[in-house]
Amino acid sequence: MLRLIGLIPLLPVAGVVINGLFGRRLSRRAVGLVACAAVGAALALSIGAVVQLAALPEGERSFEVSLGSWLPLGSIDGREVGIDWGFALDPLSALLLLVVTGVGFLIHVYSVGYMAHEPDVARFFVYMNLFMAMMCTLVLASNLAVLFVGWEGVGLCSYLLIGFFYDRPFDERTGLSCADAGRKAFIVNRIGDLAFLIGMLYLLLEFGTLHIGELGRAIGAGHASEAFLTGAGLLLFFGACGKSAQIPLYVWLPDAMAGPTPVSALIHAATMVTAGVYMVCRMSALYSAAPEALAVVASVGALTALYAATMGLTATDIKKVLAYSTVSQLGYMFAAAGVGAYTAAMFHLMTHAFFKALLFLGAGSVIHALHGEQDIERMGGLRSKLPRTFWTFGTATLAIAGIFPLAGFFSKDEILWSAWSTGHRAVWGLLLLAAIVTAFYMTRLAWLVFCGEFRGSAATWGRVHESPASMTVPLALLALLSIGGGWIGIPKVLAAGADINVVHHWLAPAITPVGGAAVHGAAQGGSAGSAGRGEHGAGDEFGAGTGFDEEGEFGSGGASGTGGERGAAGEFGAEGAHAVGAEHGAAEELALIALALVAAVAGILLALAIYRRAGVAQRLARQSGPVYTLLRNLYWVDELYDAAIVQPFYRISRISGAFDRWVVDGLVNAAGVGAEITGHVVKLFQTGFVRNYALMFLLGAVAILYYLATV
Amino acid sequence: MAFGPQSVLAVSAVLFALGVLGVLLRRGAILILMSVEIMLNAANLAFVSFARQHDHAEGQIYVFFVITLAAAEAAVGLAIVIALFRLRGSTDVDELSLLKW
Amino acid sequence: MQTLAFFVLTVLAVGSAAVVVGPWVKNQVLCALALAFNLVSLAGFFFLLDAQFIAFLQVIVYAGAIMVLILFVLMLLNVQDERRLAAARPFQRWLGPAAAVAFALIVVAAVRSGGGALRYPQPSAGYGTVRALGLELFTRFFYPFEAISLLLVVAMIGAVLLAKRRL
Amino acid sequence: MSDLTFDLIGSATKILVVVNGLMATVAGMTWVERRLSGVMQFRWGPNRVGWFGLLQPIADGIKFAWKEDVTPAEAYKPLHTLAPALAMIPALCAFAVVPFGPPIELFGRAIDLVIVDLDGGILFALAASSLGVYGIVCAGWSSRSKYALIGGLRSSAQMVSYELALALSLIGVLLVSGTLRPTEIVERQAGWFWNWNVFGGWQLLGFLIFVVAGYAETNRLPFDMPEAESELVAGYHTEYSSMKFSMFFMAEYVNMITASGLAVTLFLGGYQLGVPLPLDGWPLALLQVGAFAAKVGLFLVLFVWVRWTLPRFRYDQLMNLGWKRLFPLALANLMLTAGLVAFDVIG
Repeated sequence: MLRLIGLIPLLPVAGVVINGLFGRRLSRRAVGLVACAAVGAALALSIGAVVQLAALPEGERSFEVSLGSWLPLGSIDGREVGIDWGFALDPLSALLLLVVTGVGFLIHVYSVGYMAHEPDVARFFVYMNLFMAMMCTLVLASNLAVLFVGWEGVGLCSYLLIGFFYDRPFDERTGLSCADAGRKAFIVNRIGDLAFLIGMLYLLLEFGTLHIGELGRAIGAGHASEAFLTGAGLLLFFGACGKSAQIPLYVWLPDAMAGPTPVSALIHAATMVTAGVYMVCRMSALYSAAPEALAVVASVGALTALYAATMGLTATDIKKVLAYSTVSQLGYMFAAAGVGAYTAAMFHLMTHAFFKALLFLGAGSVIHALHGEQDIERMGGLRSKLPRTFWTFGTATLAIAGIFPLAGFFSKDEILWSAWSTGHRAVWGLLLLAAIVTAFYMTRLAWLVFCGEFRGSAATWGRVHESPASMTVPLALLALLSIGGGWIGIPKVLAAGADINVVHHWLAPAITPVGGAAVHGAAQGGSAGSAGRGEHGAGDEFGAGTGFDEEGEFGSGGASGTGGERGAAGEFGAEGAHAVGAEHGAAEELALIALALVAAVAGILLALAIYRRAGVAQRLARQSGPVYTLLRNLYWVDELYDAAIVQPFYRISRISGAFDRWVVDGLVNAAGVGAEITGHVVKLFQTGFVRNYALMFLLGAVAILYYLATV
Repeated sequence: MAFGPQSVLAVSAVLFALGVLGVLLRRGAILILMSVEIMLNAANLAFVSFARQHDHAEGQIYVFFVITLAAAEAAVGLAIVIALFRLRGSTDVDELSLLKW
Repeated sequence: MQTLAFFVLTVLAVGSAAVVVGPWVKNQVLCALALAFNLVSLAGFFFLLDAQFIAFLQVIVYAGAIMVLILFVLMLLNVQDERRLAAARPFQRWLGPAAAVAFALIVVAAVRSGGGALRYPQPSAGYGTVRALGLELFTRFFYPFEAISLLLVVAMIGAVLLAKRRL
Repeated sequence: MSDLTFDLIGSATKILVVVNGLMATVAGMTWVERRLSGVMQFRWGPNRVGWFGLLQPIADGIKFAWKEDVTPAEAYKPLHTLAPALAMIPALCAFAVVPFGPPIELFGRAIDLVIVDLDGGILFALAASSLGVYGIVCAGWSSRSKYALIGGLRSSAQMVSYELALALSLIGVLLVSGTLRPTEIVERQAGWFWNWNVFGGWQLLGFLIFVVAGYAETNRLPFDMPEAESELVAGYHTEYSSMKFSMFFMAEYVNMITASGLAVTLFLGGYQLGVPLPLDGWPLALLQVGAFAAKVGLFLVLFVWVRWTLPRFRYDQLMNLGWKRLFPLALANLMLTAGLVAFDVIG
């Protein structure tokens, strides 16, 4: 099975081919069946592969296949450079692969129900399958070039799917149609992708390879200057900002909600938007070697987390609320990666995939039930009508708010802890605030939708109905995942000292922590960083200590490409303060956990307090005055971009357009006229009598023949 | 002038010239086609003569191809003539001077 | 012996060709028959040049198929005799023949001055037999052979498309 | 005397013998045909002239010779006169490559009983038979009569169409025996009759196709479109009379004989007996010539039989049969044979 990973991206392509060619002739159910089967097969194959991977001893849990050379680039300053069409499966990609195919499969099943009343389903599923294929390519890519293919591919699919209802209007505030939304997403992503491409090419020129593993080794060997690495890292990160909707390129994601809800769930919540985070973790070797870049990542992430969350406060479109929440959660992940806790980032990525997909699907179910109504101002009290949706949605809400013991709790808490313990207190603060806000607006959302009085028309109320099984079953499954999904990452302190944090042991080999030190350092939430510091000398002891706990494992695991001897150094650094460090860290961590919980609960209660009784919210809005309008209009960022970038661009375009029309076309026309004049002369030869032509022909032939015979 | 490469080539040249004359002087489309056939055959003759002269089969192979080609050409040409005749009720090429300015 | 045959064939070939070409024969069917005769006499030439296979091919394909086809069309369309040469473009009348003659003369002169062999060498064993040609055709000339077969198919389709009233 | 003169004399005699033999057979055939048709239709047929009307052909010949030779005023004279010859000559030529007996000893020299033993004999036969159409076409065109013209048209189309199937069905045999020289083809079928190509060479299908196509090539029923008397009075020879007509008549029969000869040579072991006998020299040779004659005769009878049994095809049916049935079948046969040869099953 491991050898077959090349097939994983191809299986969905089969679905694409079948539905793409015969979709119009197949029945709706057949189309759905094909699509789900394709993805299901991919899922099965992935599970098989990952199981086999897990069976391998921890050291060599990395498998690569090359489907042959793709871009033989010749030699770049002396080195023979060629890019293979290579796939790699290692713990990191395995995790995301499972998430992608698993969630993807559930969402496909869900879509069968959701799209039941929509026009050309075939096209929809073709795009969806194509997306799955591209996403799998992205995840499995063993070198940046292939990753970029997937990267662009998912971008394309996202564009296609956002604009799926290309003929429908979307946003009355900005007056976008769905097609516009798609275009917006595409263009904004292009900006990021360009940066990504440039960064990629820089790496290629510097190291003569794009293979991620080799890059890691090359960087670890310390050939490249830190400045260069920082630059490359930032470029790549800018690309990630585009794909994962971070400041300043987040604007497309809210509008991406123009797509059908399953799409929002799959692409704009669970998988594609997390590609950026994945990329950063994948390139951990690079980022760990470039602290400045990492700092930028962290700060951007943290800022986005809070910023987007605040915008979520006032949005009234159910899906937009979720969109902002997605942006902010992505901010969380970047923040985690930024403080060096890549594992935490991936962990949160996974749990987030579960509960955010669940939230979207729940929202979809609501919209489905209300026949396309998306404005929460016209919802309410749906709980009685949609019990299943309510319960699952509720679960997800608690999960994202970070209530113990749901998935969100563990991952979020871990991020907070890593931020704190690595000394990024500011990041920690922002994230904590974001957590409160998150809890608040999620509760608001849930309440406005499911509780209180129904604010829509009675007619609608009459027609509300619970969704079919094909939708509710995935909901249920995802609910289970968002409850239990976090238990694979239970921190030590809560496990009474027992080390049952599966995620870390799993991911460790694929991660290069900051300073390349003790791989398992991340076990206690990003203390990897501090362990690294321990090695640098200026370390705070509990980090080093906790880092030390894992040294033994690291020594045996021995999977880090680079940090061998440094790990040892870390060990020495940790030696002394080991005993004190452990429980000191534990106590502090417990305190932080409690704090996070309190924050979440506070947010929830506050929301309830405000929205339980009607009118309170409105009064609040009136009193807060400018703040409210600011939020309501999303800080006028769209308008800002429009004025600062789009309009000038249009003006330039008009000028160059004029140039083209008068100068370029002028030349062309001149050529045309010239040809015409010549034609008027030459046409005299064309008598229309075949035999004259033959005669001319013959004369020419005779002339040539004479020439040949004489000369 | 005895039987030999030169004389045979001369004959083929004469035949070719005759074919050309036909193309130039004849007006019936089919006749022109036939004249073209004559030209092709003159070429064939030259080919075969060369093949014989150099004792090599290639020339004959080319003749083989030319004959096949001629078959194709005749088929299409005649089809065109038929279509033409349906259209204009005659095969006189001088009446087909539509394609001029 | 050969020379005699050669001269006879030459006379026949050129004569029949002249009938086909000469504007003085107005009857197209006659011309077609003359052409058929010309082709057969060329087959005779090929025989003289030890190219048996080609000779047979010439008769079968040219005389047996192509000319029959042409005759068929002539009779089918039942075309009337060709009208006199239009006086519209006189230069066609003298320039054409002049050029043609010049052509022939140049070639003959070139051949003469080229000073090629006056006699054919003794042919090697099995020269011009079906086997010899077959071997060449299916080894060295395999792809041209396939190409030409493709050409035939295309021509066939084209002919059907062109000649059919309604498809 | 020198080889050359001997060869000249030899060929001359052979030609003489063969042509006379053919003519005699033709004469015989006319009688056989009429008698047989009589038998099939419960009537006597010619039985006055001579014993069982055996002299009938001669009587006919005389009658033809004495008839007035009418040429239509509108006809194009030269061709009109030439046409019968054009029809006759290829028919005779085609037979030149058919070996009617084994090589024999004569005056201490080996003589093979075939007029010319060409390397591409089969091709020659095909070429000659393909020329046969000109006679008919010329006749049809030169008599300036719509019946004749249509007859000529039909025969030209028909010939071209059926030559395809004919040639293709031959190729099977050529593949099996790996040569185009008729004598060799016959030699390879020596021994027991299961060595004959039709059995040993798995050429049964090819054989059938060849026979059917042969009927079409010789314009015999059920394919006698060119002279379908019910539609075109007498087709291409409507405007002919007296000896000219009789020449067409003979040409048709000679064609039949040639076709039969070819069929026998290619598929039924030519002059081979089909049973190895402990004989050699003259007696064997005579026997074998006899065998050849017998086989050909069998075919001729078959011709007659078919003619008086089957109704005439409609023209479109004829074309459909030729292009849509025989042609693909022949191709299939060719493929099959090629495969078998390639895998050394045969040949």
